[in-house]
Amino acid sequence: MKDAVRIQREDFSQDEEVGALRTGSKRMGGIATFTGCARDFSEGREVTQISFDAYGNMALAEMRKLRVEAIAKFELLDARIVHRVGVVGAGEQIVFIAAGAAHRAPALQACHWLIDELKQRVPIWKKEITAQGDEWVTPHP
Amino acid sequence: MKDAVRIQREDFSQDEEVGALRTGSKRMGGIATFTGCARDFSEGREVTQISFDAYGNMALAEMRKLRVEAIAKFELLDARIVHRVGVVGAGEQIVFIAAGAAHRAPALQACHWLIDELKQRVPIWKKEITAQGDEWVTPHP
Amino acid sequence: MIKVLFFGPVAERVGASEVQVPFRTGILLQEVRAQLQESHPAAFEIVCFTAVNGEHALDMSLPLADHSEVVFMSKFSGG
Amino acid sequence: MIKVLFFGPVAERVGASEVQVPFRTGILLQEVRAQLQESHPAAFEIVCFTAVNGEHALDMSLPLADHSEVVFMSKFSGG
Repeated sequence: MKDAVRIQREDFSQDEEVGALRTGSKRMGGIATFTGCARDFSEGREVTQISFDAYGNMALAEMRKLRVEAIAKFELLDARIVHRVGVVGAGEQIVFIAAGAAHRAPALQACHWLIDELKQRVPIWKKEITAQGDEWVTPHP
Repeated sequence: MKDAVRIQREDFSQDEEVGALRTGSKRMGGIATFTGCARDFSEGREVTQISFDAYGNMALAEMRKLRVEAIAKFELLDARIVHRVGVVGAGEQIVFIAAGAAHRAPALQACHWLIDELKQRVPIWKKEITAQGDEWVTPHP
Repeated sequence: MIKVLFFGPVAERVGASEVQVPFRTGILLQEVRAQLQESHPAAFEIVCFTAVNGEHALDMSLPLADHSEVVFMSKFSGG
Repeated sequence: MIKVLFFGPVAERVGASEVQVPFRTGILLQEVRAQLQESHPAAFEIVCFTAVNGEHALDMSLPLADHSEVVFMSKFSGG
């Protein structure tokens, strides 16, 4: 089975990730997921691709910490985090978060917390590639 | 492509549902999903299966209304709702909700709202099948 | 005829998923309910919602048309 | 030697993803930073975070060991 926390160039499958999440426990009543996708439009410009750069070791370590923190904070039965790097086309998947708990509220809350924290804490940078040129994205706090 | 709102006996695929959701728009930056599963344990008893009864026509109509309401309320680009009926084994999937929006917060909020409202408003009933006998579930408000 | 449907725990307590109530001009929803409640008191203990032709009915003084579909439902537990 | 890494927009402004800074006993993180900032002021305008050996470093007076890995990073924009 693939690691619960990964940084990879290739796309991922929700079925595979949710399947892996569910193998951990039959007491999982609720599974929440979040998938971030590359939008084809950003601040008035048409985006054809997004390119990602990551401080790989630290990014993976931070994602692993996030998973452990979320499991403790929301009493999850399991959680998974996958982030792609390299070049991703418009409309393609970028990031995947899954949280499984006995009940729905903690699963949904954990999923929201994880994607918010990931954006704050994981050293990954995106560059939008447009017909008018490339631009590194400046996050809006 | 399958309907965005369905009641069915057979299992569903997250990949297929999220794929169908994403065909609608490349401006979808965030997709949140919720999957409800049959837990093998409930109020101290081991549950082997869950059996569902539904007022099919009204349940489908209510689920369609929920989808339309959620799309308007959270400015979603699309949403899907699938609920299984018949007999579902412990650990199997029961219900699936997906919400896609330009940004992550409305997608996640809509997903939470949809599953909460579905439980309140859709005429479906579950019976837990245990070694000690069967019991219709009484919802805790 | 008025078709009355039961589902889940209500159907179990009634011992049937469908009964027919004879139609007469001006028959009210509350009369159908009262008649069935008398013969199936345990079932109606858990009835919380009523639907007429697939729509929630809150007003029990609603007059019913012939061939109406009436459903007496307990609290939902789907999802 | 101290290995200094740059990623994303900082790497673009520096024009490199890695530079080496000679190690001397007692060298502080802030000295490495000051030296690089002088040669790459535009890059350091957007630096918000510093990591030493894969951990966030908040104290710029941290003395560095030989072969340390230092990273000056702009705000993250993953996800």
